[in-house]
Amino acid sequence: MEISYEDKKDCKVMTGKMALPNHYFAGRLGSKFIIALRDENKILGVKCEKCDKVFVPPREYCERCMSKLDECWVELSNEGVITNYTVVNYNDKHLPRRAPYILALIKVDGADTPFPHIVEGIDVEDVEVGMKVKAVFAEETTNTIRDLDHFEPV
Amino acid sequence: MAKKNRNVGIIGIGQTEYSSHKEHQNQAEMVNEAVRYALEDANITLDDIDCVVHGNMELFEMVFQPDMWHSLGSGAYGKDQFRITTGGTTGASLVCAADNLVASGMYDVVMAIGMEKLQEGHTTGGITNMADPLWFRHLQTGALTATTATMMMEEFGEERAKKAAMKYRILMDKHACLNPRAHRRFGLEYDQADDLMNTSPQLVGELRLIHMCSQSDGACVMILASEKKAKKMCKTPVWIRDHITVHREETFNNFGIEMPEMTHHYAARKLFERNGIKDPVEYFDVFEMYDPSAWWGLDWAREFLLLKDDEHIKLLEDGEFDLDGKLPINPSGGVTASNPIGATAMLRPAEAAMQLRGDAGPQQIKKKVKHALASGFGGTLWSVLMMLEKDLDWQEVENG
Amino acid sequence: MKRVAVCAVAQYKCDSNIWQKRFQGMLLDVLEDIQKQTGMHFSEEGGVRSIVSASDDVFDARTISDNGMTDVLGAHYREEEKMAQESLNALGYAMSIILSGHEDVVYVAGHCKESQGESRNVCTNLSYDPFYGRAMGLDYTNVAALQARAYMEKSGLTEEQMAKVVVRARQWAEKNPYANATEQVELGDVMYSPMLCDPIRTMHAYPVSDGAVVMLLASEERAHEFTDNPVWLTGFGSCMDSYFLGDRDLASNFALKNAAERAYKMAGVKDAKKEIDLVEVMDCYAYQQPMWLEGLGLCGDGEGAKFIDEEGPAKYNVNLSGGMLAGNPIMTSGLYRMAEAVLQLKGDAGERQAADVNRAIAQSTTGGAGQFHTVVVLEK
Amino acid sequence: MAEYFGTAVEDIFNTMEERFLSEGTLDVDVTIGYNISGEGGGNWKVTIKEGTLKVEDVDGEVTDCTAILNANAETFVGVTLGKLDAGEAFSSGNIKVDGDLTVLVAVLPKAFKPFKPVIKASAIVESVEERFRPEKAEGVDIKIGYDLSGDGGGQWTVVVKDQTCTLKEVLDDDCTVIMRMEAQVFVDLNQGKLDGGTAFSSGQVKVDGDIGAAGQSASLFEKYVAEGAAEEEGEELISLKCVPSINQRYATGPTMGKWFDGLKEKKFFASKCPQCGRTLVPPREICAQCRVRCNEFVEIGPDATVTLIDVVYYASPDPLTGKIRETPYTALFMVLDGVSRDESFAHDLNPKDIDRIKPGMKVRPVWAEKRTGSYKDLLYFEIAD
Repeated sequence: MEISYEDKKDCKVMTGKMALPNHYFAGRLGSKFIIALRDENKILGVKCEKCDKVFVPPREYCERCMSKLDECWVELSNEGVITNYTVVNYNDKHLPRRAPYILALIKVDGADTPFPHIVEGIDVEDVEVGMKVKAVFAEETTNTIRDLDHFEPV
Repeated sequence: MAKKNRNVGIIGIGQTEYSSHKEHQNQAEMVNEAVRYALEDANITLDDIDCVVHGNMELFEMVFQPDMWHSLGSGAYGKDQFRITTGGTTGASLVCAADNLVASGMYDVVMAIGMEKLQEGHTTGGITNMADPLWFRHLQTGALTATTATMMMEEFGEERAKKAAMKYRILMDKHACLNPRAHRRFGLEYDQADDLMNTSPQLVGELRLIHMCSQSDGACVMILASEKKAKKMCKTPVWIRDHITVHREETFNNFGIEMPEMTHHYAARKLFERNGIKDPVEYFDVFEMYDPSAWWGLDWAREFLLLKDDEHIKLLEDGEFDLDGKLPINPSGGVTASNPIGATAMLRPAEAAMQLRGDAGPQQIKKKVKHALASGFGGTLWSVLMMLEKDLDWQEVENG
Repeated sequence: MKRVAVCAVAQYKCDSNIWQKRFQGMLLDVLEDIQKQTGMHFSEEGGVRSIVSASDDVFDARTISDNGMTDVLGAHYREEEKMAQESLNALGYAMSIILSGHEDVVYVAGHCKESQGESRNVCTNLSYDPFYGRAMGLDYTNVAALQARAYMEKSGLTEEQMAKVVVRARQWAEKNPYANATEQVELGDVMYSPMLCDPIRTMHAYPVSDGAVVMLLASEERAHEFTDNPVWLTGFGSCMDSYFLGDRDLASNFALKNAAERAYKMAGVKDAKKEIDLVEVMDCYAYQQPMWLEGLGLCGDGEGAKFIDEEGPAKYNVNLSGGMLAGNPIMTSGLYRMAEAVLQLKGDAGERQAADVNRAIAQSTTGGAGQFHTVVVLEK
Repeated sequence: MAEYFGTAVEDIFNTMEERFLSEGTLDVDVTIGYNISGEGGGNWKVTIKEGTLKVEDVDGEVTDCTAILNANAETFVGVTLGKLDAGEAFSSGNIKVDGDLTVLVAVLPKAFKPFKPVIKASAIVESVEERFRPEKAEGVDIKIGYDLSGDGGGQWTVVVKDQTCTLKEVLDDDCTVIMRMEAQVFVDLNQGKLDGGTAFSSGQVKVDGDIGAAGQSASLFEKYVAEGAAEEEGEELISLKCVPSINQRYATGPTMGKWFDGLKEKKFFASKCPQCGRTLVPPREICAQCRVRCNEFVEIGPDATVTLIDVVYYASPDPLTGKIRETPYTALFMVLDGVSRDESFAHDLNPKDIDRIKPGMKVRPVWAEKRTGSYKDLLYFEIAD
């Protein structure tokens, strides 16, 4: 920690940080989803028969009806449509790209729920809701949803 | 306080197994497991729940507002929700909160969820982070300190104190070995005491690894309902009679020459006074205590039970804290066995309630259990103390 | 149901960089203010024995953030619980402590210093799961932008209408001694301010803020000991929506509608449009003001944009404090909303005082794009 | 005992009971004979009946069974482990079956979990040189002793020096650290079946010497993977390691600001409660007990009397840096000269005094050469003699 003095009597600001190690687990279900992205370039969802909905990312239980979904896998298309988007114009260390980039909600064919992902391959000005996109998979794995690197226009 | 707007009963309890690792589940899935068990236990569905109270420590898993993500498993979708955290006491605070929320009449059925997945963070680092960053954070090592061990050795002699702490530890392990959900079950025998006293690795001074609580993953869920609903929904509701929460100042500046009254003692004194309990060892049939280490567990038994001098050590030596003793302590195996921190203080009333219901499993106390005491510990020696009853038959005390 | 009294409120003046104060110091100032106003004390007989604090471990960079507050809160040998959520929820919990008969007098204290951490977006990114959300860089800003687009699509909300919301917020903020952003702006300043996260512009977003609020609550029987002008807390409700953005209809106001409905039911409000006189909403971004007003039932579904042009915010005395757009810390916004509503009902709002205010509501939200909402009803 | 592919014939029969899947055989009633020839061979009779299992080691050739399998030991082990092709073994006549062949095909897969080779402690220790990671051993100079008792045990010394690793089949006297345990405990630890902390705290593992070195040694070697084990594990569970770090601007406020100004001048300032008169150190805005603001400062110390001593052996991360602390270090609780009552103050002890320090001793502060007004200005306390 170092000190920066400012002009109020006796008051100072100590610059420092808060850092602690973490080790997160995707769980059995999340692992299957990520491994499918990584090794087979496939997007998997789970279907709740009771709610008649295909969810992605997958979840073990339906939060609304508590049906068990972990064996109700559905293979989804690698193509889909942009249902919503924003152009991120600020930079920060948690962001996966330098600004400006497109963060969109993408509903892949076969799914009922869109999920957030990056769209590349077009000018940020040209993105539109309804645009058809396809998945481009990452060459190097991060063991997260970023094993699907981004979507680009079909 | 004793003067409640309406009575509140515990109608459902759900717990995951506690273990050092749950790689197969993410946080929300782990929460969901305990939620499902609790709903099953209460024989109700999510539709019956009005409100969810969630708690764990953000910086253990380093998740900001984790209830948002955990809502995938917590059943909070579409419901009222609160999130309360108070360090180690979190689990107990959640039960107190659920009790208040039901007693107030604002909600009829409230589900309290305590969870921690300590494997996903660094427990001691996370606890160290409670200290003031300007001073003491550089020095503190989580909850590890041998000050109590040192003071007990001074008071009772090194040998008796060390033996007593180890006897307490082995007793806890014996209880844990009965509890199918407990995390650490070593199968320790009393004849190992001398060996363990000298060979278990030292963490801090005479606080050895064997004395210290575990770091566990797990979730605990309790469902509380108003008297009317509890009686309708549940055959054996357990009643929350009263609870008290006592915090103390931030710094550990009490390791001088004279010790001030401990929060545990203060909490017990106030709670028993306003409920007319003269002799807690006589009155209670089980005490589930938040005992972060064998040293603290034994020392705190004296504080919570308002005992004097070496009465607590004698009770231990005489086997009175055993399952068939006068006041069994921690049939669950306690915190040295299982410690998912945000849930740990809820495991106490959860086990106590199961003991009162008589369905605690292999660790069930054989004699009749009618009155139970449960404690939580957190922060800089904060204390929560709770009284649970099998029957709704206690007498209100004047000026309660 | 019995009534709970709000006896007094005290606020710290918000600023984007209160570097000279620790959060303990900010809180101590407002606590002394409330003690002066009410004569509140901590003796075991008749004093405060129960405290509900509201703060967040990530923003405070401190495990058990309330532990750092115990001394200034007066919590030594007292009961204290921390609402680790947006601060308005602390009100709901404090209300239950009193209604349950557990305690008669409770005070609620909230603090947050957004300026302490390097970036609030880094903090809110941590609210997402590591594999799907965090990895995508989701934070409360870019997720709100997705909701903004969905809501603009649904209601037809325009750039000009959003600018109007911001201009009006600054006008009221100037009259509020506790507000942060008081610089006056014109429509053009807002409409041509740089794009932050399309469609959210920099001036649509609330400024980084530090602050602290304290309020004293008491049972109906004991309120008179602290004030002869109490305000009554008569309704509380909250609701959780889905976590995954794709599971939600981002423009639907699902959580807020439920929270409002529950709060109204508890308070016996049958027709919010007719019975509410004053509203404080937590509008972190300009689009949220019309959207939340819609969720509170003050205009029809999808009519929030039109409501701005019809001077709805003026009619319902919306955010006379300047609102969140004038700058409050994210975890403490609800208490600032509540504080303004209380001052207005008490008739103590100074230059901002609205006429004939009998029933007010305060609203707050937590989670990305309003995943969770809380609503409180207050009466004179 | 003869081993093939690291496994003895006996191992396969001895593990049948634990591999038995009772629920798969509820409608089964068979007896299978095994005549295994060659070194390490023998004769066994396995009876599976309505969910129960009986394995008998018999003298002489087995006869009179539903099916009898005849093979030499190497073929039998190889096929069981999947190292040799079963079809080929049958067709080449290396395995012969008398009686009902379908019993073997239909019953065995549902009656038993697949056999996994028994891992021996010696195999783990002996692979240590292959598993060594020189890049992690820069500047490391340690000798790790293993004293493994019981079946498959032995004594070894692993010497790590100059980024090389050598294994000796003796236990040296001058080991940095010696770990003593049952051979099976060692295997379980290496297989991840037993949690290290659990094994230490329950006394299953005893450590002589430098515990820190024992912890450090883990990072010097790749994890032991039994031959063929990786494929058999099957399930991959995804995880993500990270160190979230957020830069902070911690305000001191005027009270702690005053404290740090004092440190720069080698002085301790306490705030004094106007009501109870106690001195608070480090100073605080308010006396928590009296709930009044403390605006007065008094100078106290700099010497102190020790009240309690915590020697910390457990290494944990410092959240202010994210780095693991060096141990042991000593936290002293002490009463500074001139405090009003007995409010203790805590700080580090000079490591050189760790063996001598006792409660009641006088200590004095040791200051940093260059003081900037932070906790680093005060290095530690040391015994004042």
